[in-house]
Amino acid sequence: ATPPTLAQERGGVINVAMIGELASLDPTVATGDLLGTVTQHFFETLFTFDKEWNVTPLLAEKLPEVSADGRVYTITLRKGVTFHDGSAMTAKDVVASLHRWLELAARGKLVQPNLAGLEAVDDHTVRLSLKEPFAPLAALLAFNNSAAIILPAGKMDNPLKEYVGTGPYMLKERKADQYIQLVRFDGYQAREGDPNGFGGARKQYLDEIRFVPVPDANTRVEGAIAGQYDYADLLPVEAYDRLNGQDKTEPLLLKSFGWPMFIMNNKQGMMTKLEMRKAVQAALNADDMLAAAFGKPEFYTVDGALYPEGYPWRTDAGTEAYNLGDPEKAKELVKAAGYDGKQPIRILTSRQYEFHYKMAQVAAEYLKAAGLAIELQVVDWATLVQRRADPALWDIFITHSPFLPDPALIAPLPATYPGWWDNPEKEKLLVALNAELDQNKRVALFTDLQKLLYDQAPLYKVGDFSALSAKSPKLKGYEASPWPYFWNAYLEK
Amino acid sequence: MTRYILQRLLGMLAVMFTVVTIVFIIVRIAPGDPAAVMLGPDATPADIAALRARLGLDQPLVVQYLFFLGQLIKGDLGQSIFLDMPVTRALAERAEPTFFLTLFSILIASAIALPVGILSAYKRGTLFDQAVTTFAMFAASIPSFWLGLVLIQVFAVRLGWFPVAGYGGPDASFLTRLSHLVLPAVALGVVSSALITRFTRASMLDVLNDDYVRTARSKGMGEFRVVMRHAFKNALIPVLTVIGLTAALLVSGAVVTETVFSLPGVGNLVVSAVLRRDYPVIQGALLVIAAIYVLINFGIDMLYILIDPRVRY
Amino acid sequence: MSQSPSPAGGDVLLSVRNLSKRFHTASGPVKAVEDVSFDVGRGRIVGIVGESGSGKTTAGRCILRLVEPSEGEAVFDGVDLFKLPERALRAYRRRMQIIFQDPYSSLNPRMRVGDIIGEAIDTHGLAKGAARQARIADLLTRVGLSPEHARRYPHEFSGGQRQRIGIARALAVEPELIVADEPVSALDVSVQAQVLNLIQELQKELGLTMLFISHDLTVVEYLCDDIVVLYLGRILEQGPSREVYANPRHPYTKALLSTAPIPDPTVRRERVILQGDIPSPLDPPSGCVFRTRCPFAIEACARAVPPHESVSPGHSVACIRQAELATPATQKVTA
Amino acid sequence: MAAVLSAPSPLTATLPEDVVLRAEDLHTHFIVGERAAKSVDGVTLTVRRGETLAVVGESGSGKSVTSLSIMRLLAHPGRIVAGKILYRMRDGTVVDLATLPEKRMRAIRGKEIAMIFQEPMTSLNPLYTVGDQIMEMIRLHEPLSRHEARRRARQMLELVEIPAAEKRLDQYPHEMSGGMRQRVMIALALSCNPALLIADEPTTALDVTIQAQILDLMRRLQRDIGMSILFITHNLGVVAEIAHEVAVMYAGRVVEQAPVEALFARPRHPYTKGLLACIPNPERDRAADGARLMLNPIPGNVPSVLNLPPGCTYAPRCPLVEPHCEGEAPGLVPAGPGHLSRCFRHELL
Amino acid sequence: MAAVSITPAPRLTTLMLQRKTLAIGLAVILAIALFALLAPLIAPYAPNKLSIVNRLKPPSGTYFFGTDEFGRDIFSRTIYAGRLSLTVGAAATVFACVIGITLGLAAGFFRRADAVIARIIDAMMAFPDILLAIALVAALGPSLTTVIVALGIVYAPRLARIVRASTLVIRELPYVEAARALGVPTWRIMTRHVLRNLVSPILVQATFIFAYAMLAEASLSFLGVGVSPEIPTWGTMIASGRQYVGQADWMTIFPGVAIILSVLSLQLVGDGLRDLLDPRLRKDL
Ligand SMILES: Nc1ncnc2c1ncn2[C@@H]1O[C@H](COP(=O)(O)OP(=O)(O)OP(=O)(O)O)[C@@H](O)[C@H]1O
Ligand SMILES: Nc1ncnc2c1ncn2[C@@H]1O[C@H](COP(=O)(O)OP(=O)(O)OP(=O)(O)O)[C@@H](O)[C@H]1O
Ligand SMILES: [Mg+2]
Ligand SMILES: [Mg+2]
Repeated sequence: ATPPTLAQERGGVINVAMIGELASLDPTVATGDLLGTVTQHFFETLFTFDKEWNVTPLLAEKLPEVSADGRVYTITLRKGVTFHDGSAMTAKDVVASLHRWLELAARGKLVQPNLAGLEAVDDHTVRLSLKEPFAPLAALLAFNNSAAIILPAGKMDNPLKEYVGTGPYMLKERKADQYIQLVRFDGYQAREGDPNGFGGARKQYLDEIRFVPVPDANTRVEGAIAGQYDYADLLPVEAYDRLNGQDKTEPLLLKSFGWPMFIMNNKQGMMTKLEMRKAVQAALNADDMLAAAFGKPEFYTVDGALYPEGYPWRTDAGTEAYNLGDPEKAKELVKAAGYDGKQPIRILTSRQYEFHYKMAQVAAEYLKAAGLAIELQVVDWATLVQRRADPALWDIFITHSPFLPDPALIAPLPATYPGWWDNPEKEKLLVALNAELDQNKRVALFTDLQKLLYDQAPLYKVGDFSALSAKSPKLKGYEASPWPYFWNAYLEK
Repeated sequence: MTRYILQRLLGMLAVMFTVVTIVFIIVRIAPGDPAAVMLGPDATPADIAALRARLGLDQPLVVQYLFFLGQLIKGDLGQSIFLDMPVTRALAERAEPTFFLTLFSILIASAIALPVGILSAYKRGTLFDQAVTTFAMFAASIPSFWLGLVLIQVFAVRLGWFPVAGYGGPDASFLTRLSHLVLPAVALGVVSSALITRFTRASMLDVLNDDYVRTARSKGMGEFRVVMRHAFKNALIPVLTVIGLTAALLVSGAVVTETVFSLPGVGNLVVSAVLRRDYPVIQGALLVIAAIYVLINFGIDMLYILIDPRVRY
Repeated sequence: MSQSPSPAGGDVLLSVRNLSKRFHTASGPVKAVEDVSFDVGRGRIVGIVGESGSGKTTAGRCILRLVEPSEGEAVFDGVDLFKLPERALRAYRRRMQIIFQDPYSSLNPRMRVGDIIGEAIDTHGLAKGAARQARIADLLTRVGLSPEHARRYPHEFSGGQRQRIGIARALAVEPELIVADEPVSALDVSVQAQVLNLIQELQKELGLTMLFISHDLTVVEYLCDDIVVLYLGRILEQGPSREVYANPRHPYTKALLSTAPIPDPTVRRERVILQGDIPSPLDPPSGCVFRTRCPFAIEACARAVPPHESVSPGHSVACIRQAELATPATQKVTA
Repeated sequence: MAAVLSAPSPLTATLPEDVVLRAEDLHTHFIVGERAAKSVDGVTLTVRRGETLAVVGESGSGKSVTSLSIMRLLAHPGRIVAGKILYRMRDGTVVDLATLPEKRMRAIRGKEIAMIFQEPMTSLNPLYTVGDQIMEMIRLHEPLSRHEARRRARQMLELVEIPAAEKRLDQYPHEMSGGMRQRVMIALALSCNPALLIADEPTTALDVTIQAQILDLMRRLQRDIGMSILFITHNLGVVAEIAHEVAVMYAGRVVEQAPVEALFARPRHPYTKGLLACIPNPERDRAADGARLMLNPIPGNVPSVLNLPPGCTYAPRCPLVEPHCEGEAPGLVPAGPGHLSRCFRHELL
Repeated sequence: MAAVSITPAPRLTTLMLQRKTLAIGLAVILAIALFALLAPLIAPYAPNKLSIVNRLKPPSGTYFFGTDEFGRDIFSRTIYAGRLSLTVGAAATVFACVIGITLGLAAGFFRRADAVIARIIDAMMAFPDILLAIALVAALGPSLTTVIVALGIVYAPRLARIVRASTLVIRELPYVEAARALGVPTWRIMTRHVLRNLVSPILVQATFIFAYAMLAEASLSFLGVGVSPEIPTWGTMIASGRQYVGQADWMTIFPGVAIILSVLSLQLVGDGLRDLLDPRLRKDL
């Protein structure tokens, strides 16, 4: 659905209001949607996702050829891809980059133990072999944070000193707390054909893209209304009515964008007790939390399943434990856990995502009603990410995730993720899920996993929510996405 | 005069030294190991031990203090934890908006406060005077962040006269950047004009009762000249002090205002640093801002030389 | 070395010897009082006169140890006050008191008159309860106020009345010596006379000894038995007041007496109008401190501080030319 | 309320040729809230050409307010509420200063009537050189260039016997002593050659020896220049030295005006008499054996201007008081050649 | 010179009521304090009572000031927030007074202490108030108590400076000298003669510090570096209402007005007291 060529204008600069500042610009080492959103413009991966969330090639010529036993991946690279420093991308760069990813990236580390070999077959072919089959590998390689980005072999220090990627835009200047300035990379070789989600052709209409950190959600709204930002990310849904009918901006609703969750500390503290986790599960009222966080019902769905309707992974297994809002039952469980009613349960949350904070506040009231002493720790997102790594510092933290194409990508499932859900039964299911290549069997495995999740309550899924953003009516060619990207977008004069 | 300058200079250095000491103490009263706090929870014990050694935290307090002084003299304020750059650079990069914001606020505040204060003192007891006094007190009661919110709503969102937030992009011209400062400067300026107005009024009242003002009148001089030439110039001396003080206080207002207007200035940096537990940045900002305050005061002391012959002597 | 004469009468209550006081200020040491020696006979009123800044107040405060003297001694009833430790001094505080010039700032505005006087009584544990009240009432009556005034605050009184309260406070501890620092200078003439009368009555009645500081020569002449003339911290002339007034020997004393305005248009005096201003005590002239304004100064005056020479019993002068200049200053001419 | 301004000619007729200034029944009040401080409550006084009128009175008797009323420089709540201040300008016309428009008043201040104040330390602006301050005055009233004004300023400093006048012009007030500043004030006041100089306690803050210098200077200047002086003081000694005529004030009123010798020889008001008796006088106050005699103070205190007694304000303290003194206020009546007294019983004195 | 007199206690109350602004200021701040004190009786709802269905309701008969995003009653919260805001302000002021008076008196009386204290006062004043408070809170760890302590420390030097300056003046006054001449012990001179005469300037200054401390607390809370955001103070209320500006303005307007009213009335009181008690400025009236 490419708009008529005539209307596509080359040139222009857009300001994108993002929700905060980034601690680092290395999407391999760190995770986070914000990081992925920004860096995907200048760092690219071998694969990416299309509109239907299927893995599709990006720097790779085509999808990998997988051996019948599912253990050997042969990846053919595109020819003529150059880095921002002018050098050509070769298999050598890819191998080095993938090694870096396997060592440093949280998602890479999932694969690392399973790795049997990684080598360049020729200048444009890379072969990766596994000890055991691993179904989600291609999806992992397609991800934009904790991402397997391809860097020039000589320029991959940790931390990164230079930001040399292959993307359609390149980093020109970064002023902390002020802006990240990207300019068009003229040596970019787009894929043939039409754009398709993150895949397909990436067109470079805009001269410049500026990501401006605007941590205050309200300022993002006001800035959008005033026309200062061409795109404003993740706005409070309450602003929808205000954005409607403005001449300098328009609301952009992304239905079933993702799901907020309360992650419990399974490693240290009170929440390691199953009864406590079950108590939280029993106490929370998802309706209220969602209503408080997202306002009108059209912005959220009260749903306990890990995938919304329409996804092949959808199942209701275990969800009878969801959205109970039953303080009495919770109290009993709390009592059973031997909790003294005094030891503070620390809920770590951030205001950068205002809905996290609001859900935290509602949850706090429900949990108090269940007899827990709640201590809300409100920090900025960067701090939260830092702190959650230390099991001594928190009991519950709040985060959210988009609906990911493969359950293997769901961040909190592996035991390495802060929360440390480390359960032999789960590990077994997860390994099986990853190793299984048959889709039907995988769905069955996932159903068991979801049921186990509700039994063990390592985390609490709050529901599904829609995301609100705003964009200038002049900004065309933009496709709504959980990680907004601005290649293919252009400004109407 | 040299004596005066020397005296002030020594005084300034003494205060500076105490400021440094206080900052040193503030950082030490933070509970827990400063190195651990500085490095954040991700740090390994080895990292922490290394930093402790680098900062000399394993040394006795006196040695630590001397080390801290030594680093300062070298102009080293440490390394930001979050921003991955030296604190000095982080501060320098953010100096411009804060500097101009402060400057404009002071100009706005003075432009309002001086004439109004003078007139209100001159017409003391009248309705005008009462109105001014009440208004000044009212203005001083408005939280600057609240006023900022109101100004954004009215002038940026509804009327669209000024940008809502930020400090312009990479190629923003100086003028564009300044246009970002108008609303915050007004928000700060109005609030601080209250203080200056009241002070100008009080100072003028003092001076207007002085004998030499009566002498000037007894010469047959017109009122305007009496007030401007004989009263205002004399009243200016304490007023200048307050303007200087306000300039420094504005930095504190800037902390709030910059946050409201998302201005990438020192104030914003401090708030983010607190939220990110970036202690070296907090420490550095405290030091630099206090130093600026001390310098401004010193500058005003030096200005006195121009205005007041008594100190020249 | 200055040789100070004893006052006529012999019984010396206070003997000040070589008192010096230097204040250390930002612009250098101020020589407020330099090498001052004089005696105060029991029951006598000694006047200290001098222009502003001559060190009158400082001398008085030093004697009472309200500022620490730099040098010298003050022998009070046989004991050198300057050598007493703070503790021992407290016993002597009872025996010496001070009255101030400013009737407004010398009374604590937040205290009732009764408490102001009562504090003096309490500090030395002189009376309690009813006896204390009676004593306050008595003191108030004695200074010409009424006992009901004890309940009032200082601001409810006029300047003269306040001065009376100050006097009552000083008298409350039954002192032997009172240093009165310009007690009437701030008062209107009509009230000044009332207070002067009161001081005299009390002095007679209680046998008080007084150091009366003033710059009003007429008042000093009227009230004082002896007079000490200070200039830039030094004594230039001292002696029994009738003697000094009748026969001033120092050019400064002469000038002072000749220029003091007399409320009688028929008196025409030969005036000695001094040129210039008093030099700064930061940097006083060498030798005789008065020489820069003295019409009779010669070179020798700059060389050494002139010694005190006795010119008649109890009357001494610090001027090397006093003998050649001896002429009476005041001549009455009827217009 | 203020008197209606009459045409100049009838005013001229009311003022004898030798009189420069005549205040007639002047009332100046300070109105604070509902209360009026009657600081000047019927002052009548006369300054003759080329003479010095000393106004003497105790603190608060209204001397300064009288002089400020004449200059129309009253501080905020102060207002002339009644009375006339007739002034003969150098060109012979007589004006009523009480009602003169401010603009014309400005031309009179400094040029016709100049004033010096009690506090030499604070009466000069510390931020300008004395030369600037004198030149400012000169150029305000005369069309002189800076250079000419400076020359005149120097001459004025020389006139008041300031040594090294040229250098002093460029000095600031704080670099001078009190006596020197008072000389500068006099130079400033005389720099436009005023016909009348009002001096409000110009020597009170000074030491006796300096006071003598200044009095001497003023006396000589008056003789040489021939201006009239209204000299305010509370010191009867100073009055005796400088005045031709004396007006005695008490509680906002002039109670007696007379030539100086007459007043001291035979005061015709009990207050004046009381004042003179208060001042220690060695001859009078010593018994034959040298023992001190008591002084004769005036009993009681000066009444508050907020609450003046009805009738004669001196009645509560007066030894001659009669019942009717407390009911009716006496007028200022002749009591001898050139002698006026505000007492019903002045003949008894 | 004649205006040295200081009004004694008995007439003070009458005089205070005579001054319109002072009386108004006093009435308003007392009313606010009363509301805060009686919050449980007055507030129609519990301050933290969620009622998601009633979220973001505009002011009405049921919700006088409307509701917030959790359906909590802004009116009740404003009243309860007043408790905390006033407590923080008052406690910080008391704390500042205790430190400030002690330091100021010590500096004014003991030369040797003065050298150090005066220096510290100057240096402390070099830090902008909010910035210093932020740093202190950051160092001590954010909590209600630390905010109070931090603000107390921030404002203590202002008071100390005034107390020190006045002490230096008063200790040279003749009536203190008279007490010394009588042999009155130093500590009694400090309390009876000096401190007692400092009551008015301290009272005036304390009133202003109270006002500033409340503003500062609001700023800290607004920035999210002070009182924890779920504790309702006026500052935290504005902070959370901020994103509803233009949509649910009542969330920011009412707490904002509450701050302005309290600070204004405190300033009116301070100003009025100064007029009343400070003889030097009194002559202007
Ligand atoms: N505390 C002080 N510090 C510095 N200098 C002082 C101090 N007290 C007095 N002096 C100086 O000492 C000198 C003598 O002062 P003192 O007050 O004794 O004079 P005085 O004769 O009482 O004058 P006055 O008539 O004005 O009361 C003056 O030059 C004065 O400036
Ligand atoms: N600005 C004013 N407001 C109110 N009352 C005033 C004002 N100025 C003067 N007064 C009152 O007017 C009365 C006369 O004051 P004035 O200054 O004329 O006295 P004075 O005779 O000059 O006394 P002094 O010898 O003390 O200078 C005093 O009682 C004084 O309180
Ligand atoms: Mg003295
Ligand atoms: Mg006067």
